[in-house]
Amino acid sequence: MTEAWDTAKPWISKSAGMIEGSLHPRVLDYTDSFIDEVIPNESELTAGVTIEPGKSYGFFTDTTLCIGCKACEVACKEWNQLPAEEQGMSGMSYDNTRGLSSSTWRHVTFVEKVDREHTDDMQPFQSNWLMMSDVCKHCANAPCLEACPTGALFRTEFDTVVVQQDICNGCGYCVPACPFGVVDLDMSDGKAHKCTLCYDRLKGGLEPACAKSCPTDSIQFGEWDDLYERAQERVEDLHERGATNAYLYGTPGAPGATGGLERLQAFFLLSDRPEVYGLPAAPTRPSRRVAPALGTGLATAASLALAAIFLFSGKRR
Amino acid sequence: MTLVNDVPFDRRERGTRKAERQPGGAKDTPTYYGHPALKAAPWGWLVWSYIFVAGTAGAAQVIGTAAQLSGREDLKPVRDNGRIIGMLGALAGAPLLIADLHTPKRFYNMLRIFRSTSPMSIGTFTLLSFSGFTGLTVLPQALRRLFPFWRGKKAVETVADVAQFPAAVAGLGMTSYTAALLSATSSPLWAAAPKELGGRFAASSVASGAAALALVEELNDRPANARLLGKLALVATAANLVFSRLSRLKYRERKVEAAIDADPATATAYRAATVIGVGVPLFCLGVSLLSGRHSRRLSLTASLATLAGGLLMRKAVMQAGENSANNSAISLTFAREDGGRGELPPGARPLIPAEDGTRRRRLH
Amino acid sequence: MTINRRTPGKRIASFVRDWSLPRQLAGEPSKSTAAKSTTSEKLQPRLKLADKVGTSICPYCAVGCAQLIYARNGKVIHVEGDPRSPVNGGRLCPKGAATMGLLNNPERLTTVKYRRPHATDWEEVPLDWAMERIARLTKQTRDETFVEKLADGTVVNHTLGIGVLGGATLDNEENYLMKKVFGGGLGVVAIENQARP
Amino acid sequence: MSQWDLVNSDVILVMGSNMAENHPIAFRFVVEAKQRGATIIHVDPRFTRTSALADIYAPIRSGTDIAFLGGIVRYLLENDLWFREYALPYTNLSTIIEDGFQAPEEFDGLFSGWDEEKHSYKMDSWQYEGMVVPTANADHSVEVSDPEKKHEMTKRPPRRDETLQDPNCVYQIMRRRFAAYTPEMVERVTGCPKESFVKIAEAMAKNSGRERTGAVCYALGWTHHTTGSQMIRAATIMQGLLGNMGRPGGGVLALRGHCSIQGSTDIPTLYEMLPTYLAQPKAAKHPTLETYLEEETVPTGWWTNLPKYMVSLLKAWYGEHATKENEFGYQWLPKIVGDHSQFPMTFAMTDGFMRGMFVIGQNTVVGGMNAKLVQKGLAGLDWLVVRDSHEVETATFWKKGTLISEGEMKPEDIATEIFLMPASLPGEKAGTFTNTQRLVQWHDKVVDGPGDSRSDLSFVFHLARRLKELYAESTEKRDEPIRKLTLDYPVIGPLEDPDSEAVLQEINGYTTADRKLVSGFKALKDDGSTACGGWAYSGLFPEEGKNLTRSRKADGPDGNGAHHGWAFAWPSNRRTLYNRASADPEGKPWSERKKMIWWDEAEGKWTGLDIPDYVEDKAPGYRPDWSKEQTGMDAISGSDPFIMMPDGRMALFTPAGLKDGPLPAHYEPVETPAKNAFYKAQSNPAAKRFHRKGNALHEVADKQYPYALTTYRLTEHHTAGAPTRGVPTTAELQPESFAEIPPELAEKLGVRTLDWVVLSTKRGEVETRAMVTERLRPLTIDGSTVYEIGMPWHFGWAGYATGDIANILTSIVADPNVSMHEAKALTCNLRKGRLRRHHEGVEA
Repeated sequence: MTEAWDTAKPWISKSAGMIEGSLHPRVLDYTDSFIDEVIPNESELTAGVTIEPGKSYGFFTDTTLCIGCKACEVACKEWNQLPAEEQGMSGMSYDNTRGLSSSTWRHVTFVEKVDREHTDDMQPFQSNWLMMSDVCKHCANAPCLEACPTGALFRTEFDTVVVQQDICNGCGYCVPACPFGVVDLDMSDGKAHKCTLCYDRLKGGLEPACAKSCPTDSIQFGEWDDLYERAQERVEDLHERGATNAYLYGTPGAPGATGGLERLQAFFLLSDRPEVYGLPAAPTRPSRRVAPALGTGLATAASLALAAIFLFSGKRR
Repeated sequence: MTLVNDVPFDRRERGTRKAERQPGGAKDTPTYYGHPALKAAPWGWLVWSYIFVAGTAGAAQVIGTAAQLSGREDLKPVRDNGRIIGMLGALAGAPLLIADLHTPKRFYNMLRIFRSTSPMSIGTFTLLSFSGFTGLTVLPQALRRLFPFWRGKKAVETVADVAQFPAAVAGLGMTSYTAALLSATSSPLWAAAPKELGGRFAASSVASGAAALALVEELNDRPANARLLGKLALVATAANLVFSRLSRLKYRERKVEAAIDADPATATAYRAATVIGVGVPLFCLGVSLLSGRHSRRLSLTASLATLAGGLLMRKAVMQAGENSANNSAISLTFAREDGGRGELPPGARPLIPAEDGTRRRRLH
Repeated sequence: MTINRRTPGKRIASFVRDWSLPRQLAGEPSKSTAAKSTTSEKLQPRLKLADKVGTSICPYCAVGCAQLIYARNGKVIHVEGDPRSPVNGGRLCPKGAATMGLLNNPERLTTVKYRRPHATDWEEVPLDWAMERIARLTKQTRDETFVEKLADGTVVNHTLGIGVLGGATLDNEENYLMKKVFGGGLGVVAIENQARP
Repeated sequence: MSQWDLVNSDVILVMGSNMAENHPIAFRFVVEAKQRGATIIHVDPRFTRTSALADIYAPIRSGTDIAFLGGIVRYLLENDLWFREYALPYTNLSTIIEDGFQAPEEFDGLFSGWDEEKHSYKMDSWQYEGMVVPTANADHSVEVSDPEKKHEMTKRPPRRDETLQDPNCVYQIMRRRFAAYTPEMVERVTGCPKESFVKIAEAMAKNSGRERTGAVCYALGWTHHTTGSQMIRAATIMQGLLGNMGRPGGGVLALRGHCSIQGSTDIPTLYEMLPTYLAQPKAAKHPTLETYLEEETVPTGWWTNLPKYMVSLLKAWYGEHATKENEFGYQWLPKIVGDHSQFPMTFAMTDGFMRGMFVIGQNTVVGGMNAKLVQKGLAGLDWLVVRDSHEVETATFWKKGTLISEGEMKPEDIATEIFLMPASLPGEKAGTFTNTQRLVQWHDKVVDGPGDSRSDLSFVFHLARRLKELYAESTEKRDEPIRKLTLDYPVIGPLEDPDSEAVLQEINGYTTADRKLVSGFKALKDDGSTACGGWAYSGLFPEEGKNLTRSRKADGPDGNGAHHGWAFAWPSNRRTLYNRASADPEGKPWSERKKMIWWDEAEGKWTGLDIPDYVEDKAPGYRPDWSKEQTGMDAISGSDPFIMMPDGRMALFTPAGLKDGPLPAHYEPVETPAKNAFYKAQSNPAAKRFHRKGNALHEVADKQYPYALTTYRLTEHHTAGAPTRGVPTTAELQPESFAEIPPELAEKLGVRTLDWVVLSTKRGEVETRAMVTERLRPLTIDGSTVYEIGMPWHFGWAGYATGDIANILTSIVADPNVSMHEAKALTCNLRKGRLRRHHEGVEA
């Protein structure tokens, strides 16, 4: 029995029986087929988490559990009613949605690295065909938020980063600011869009749609500290089992949380170089480059201004 | 876009082309089938022309202030023209920016908040104050033209002269905040050399400002002033050259040069900007300086070349920046632990020698 | 949730209401609360609008995931996994997660389409007319092809002229009635479904 | 076994299935088992998303699963790794078989009793010594010269040799049968490296015994073969030897494809069965009810109750018109005269016998074998009624079909009168589905369907009502069935939807006198006093208003984990079948870790974590008193868990019930790139072949069609794909049809990913995109290289994600037992380029 797994479902008790109850005790409060309204705090049943404003929430995406089924992509689009794009087959293994965009807020990457001679002693969990569900990182020092001149991008009471559709005027500055190429401008409605970590669902006590739908709980939602602790235990457990290449991406001090970003609210457990998944290994926080650029610029302009004053100070010819 | 289950369904042509890894970056950095790892800024000609106009207007106002400080009567027209060019720049700037918004109806939201981390937020308030104070400085000329018989001239004059200084300070900002705006993004080429980009935009702006004023002076047959402004333009252009060379070195070090060289259009624009914007003026001003004689033709060509080069440089830098974002080989190398310089810090995950993730590998 | 405010008056009012500068000056952080708009404040998931929530089973594979269907004024507004089911515990695969897209798909058939023999296109016909026509065709074909006894006298009471395909995605009640009506009632033997494609 | 019971498995063999892709939510239990230390094995021709999560992946050539599983059985027997304490008492390992029995290894690939012209086996030499073992299987009768000897089983137990020395005992027969299946031979035939095979056999053996159990998950990868039934048999033999049946975390889980395909097999819209596994009367064998009951009833084991179930069914269908005098209306049931499965139906259509057809909730043009022939058949019909939620290919074959696009036919030539009727989906109609673990789950009606769409229950009900009106005045004897049929279901609401709960109550059964619902099939009688539409489902509606299929009371953390409160699993809400085997012969659990049910001495009854699948109060020590005749359950001893079998034991060697042999034997697929390495017989001699125009088969190792082809499904689309190809969010995930090609073959043909390629067989040609992938590897078979190509079969011309229909390539050939086709293993040719038909210029 691995520790890492229990904390994922804290209510698991060691009952007798074939499967230690994978269901929350509150399931016994709703036994009618027609229920009268949304189950209050449904997130307790689906993720073992009670959502309260003021706490810091995020995703832990354990790619070693990912079976590349894309339920997260579909659940996100169905909840947020995002359009599908008819782009035809991509030739990028089973990934035909190609990347995050204004209408694709969850995207599963597929990388085939099949080691034909060693498929009968593969390392535990995912191997040979790397699948990862990519999403907005909801960075602690979010570059998109820092760049946004209208305040449309803001940090919510759940410590997540959201584009407020009633404020955004489509200036597009967040798009180049994002070090992960996540946020995108939708040319048809003129606004920036990205994953909101289901801000409206969190307000209703509901677990984000992708985390709830994920069949193997590769996407886990919860309070950041719990997720981080669970993730560290998971990495140790994987190393013990022989998956020595497993590491965290986006936690303090790890790849992905470098250059002043501090930490990513949505962090990952990867088993290969970040670039293989299309992720930067050491992204930086763009707002650190404001001072050097502006400073040098002003200094140059000022010194040239002095030169002008000097040139103009001579007597009239 | 057709609507399917009242969800817009983007029927883009079903182009099934295979993503290819683009040239550039470090050979041993894998990419995800060559698919872009960043998103390029959705900006076009409206933005790079705004950057040029803002820079020139800001510089013109600064040079005008320098002229006012010198107290020389012969430089009064330089001050007045500086103010006019500044005003024209300010008047052109706002519409250019608003037109670039994708939801222009909400342009006023730019004034909703101030964020010190956002050069665009800083820029908005810089442009606002610059336009305001420049407006005050041109007030006397405007009143003189509109109400010739108006008597209270003296008071307005002093207001204009007082407003001159904050206008100049804002003018300094106008020359450089746009560089900060580009550097404070993740597009590798813009982020590779923030200081150099700042210096380059500032120098180029002052050169353009001086060139514009010199042009006006030359056309109004005041060669002396034109010559003096030419000297200033020369100094500024020299600074521009220095900063361009420095940024080129930084681009090579961070392996982002392919963003310029790989795409023929960008490469030619970039080279042309240097030749026209820096080469021609240096030559013309240099010759006229050494020969001691002032040649009207040389001065005009220098001014026009500086202006054209300045505009072209902004276009080339913007385009190169977007290329660097769309090229995952560049962007993922740039964002490596070693910044693409080639030495990984100890303990960093080993780079797996593989093209785009299709080759077999045995993880140790 | 795009808000379109047409009148300038409304625009100014909401701008002033959500203006962050004064809140910034009053000390609120510009990254979070100062930037928050009233719309964001009042945001709620659309499931709260549901006036009817029923339990259903995913129409796709045989794992049998339970789904909660939220409806409002007789229209499905969302379909999600049912957290109470021991099979899926609120989870759904990509097909199941797209059940709302399936139910609300404008490509859904809504009228009976009829193709005359040798025609090159569909016609739309009323349901009642179609049902009557199908009943008569069934009776006619049955009467013409019904066999009570084989040549050697063995009683068969069946017809080989009608075939029925279908039902691995149909309810047990539907399959039961089809076997009972077509088999037990009309004597059809060629009744098959995808259990044996 | 329940899907969630997989969590208790110590090893899970996923074979003949791509579980992570086609049953993702069930796969979560496999992943959870892995968290707890289980070994996950995946054996498949392709490295798929299931293999990515497995511990051991082994490639095999499609169609050679029996060679692989036979190899494991031999490995267990030769190295004595099987669970003796379990297999000896609970299986027929020690039973003595008739002396004249011969197996393929001695008989050129045939079992004894082969009759060439009749193309079938006489089964006399397969029986237990001195008696005939009747079969409980609906569509099978024992082809023996003296069927009466089945009553021998009520006189004495079969002769057994517990020491397993007797050459005619099942143990020795099996050792001889699988002697040739050495690891080297497995590698030669399947292409799977010897070391991988041994590693898998070791993993299965290691996780067996008192303390550990293993499960097998399979799907169409095993059923879609001409030797499909025998593949599954081979797996059950392995599980029997390992002692996994009926235990927590053990057993064989069939992963079925459609939401209620288990339901449509139990309450079958199938030709050879009446609801819940009663045989459809046969013209030749069952002229009267009396002969039917005599022929079909098995003297020993649970099936002795068959008469109660048959009479109750007739009472349910014909109500008061079914009386003792008219054999309860037995003659109104149509009798079958042979194989009326879908393939003969396709031929009946092309030959013009079939005049009208209903296609309800099935897209046979994409899903049916030999799609071009199916379309030709549909074109030959007088009238066709298609009911679906979308405009599926089956409804538009005449406008956009293959025959039209290939120019063979024009819409004007097709005379079929076609009705395309909108059908409601779950959420728009109330009713039950039966899922892959026999769980009958209710789904509510929340909204009305759009426009004129109705449920299929409403369609059939209203059609029946109209037909009753049309036949009301008829006095013909032939019209009595439709007039006498009971159809008294109340209707609800303006749309007059028939009340599906009323239909469910009829399935549950009631006493005819006062129409009171019965509590279970134990209450059914054969004197006409009870009526029951489906005996195995009885008990799901025990009282008025108590619809157990609608109960949503799962177990919380402190429950016993079987979730008896969630819906109803037939029979009698039991979650694991034959769970008597989870206790040792004395009735004690095999171990604390693997306990499920046990004998409670004090209470004098079986108890435990699941509802016991046994006679409640029959003590483990009970032994039949063979001094007198023992029928039904009396003949089953206290330590015989398999109560549905005549001798109460698991049939490793099955004397009847299968038409192609009592033990599995490896036969090549009908279309194979390789010769049969074991014996002269190439493919399954008893397989059904249909030599018809348009259904030509390839030669063995046909040079023109050198590549092995397998068809399969993807996560993102569902079977014939119409619904998921029409929904944008799933269509964009897999937008075009493709064929997966190993890089070595692609290099030879100069094909790169995304190029257009054409696959061809004697039935037809399809063009599709190439996906060159290392997940497929060339296999060395018998020294020569065989390339395996894969193609998903979801695609058609409707919806957003379109492509050619893969089933244009497949042939109509069928497994002898259940007429299942062979879409998983055939041969084809592959070339670069496109087909001329759709496109003016042909792209190189």
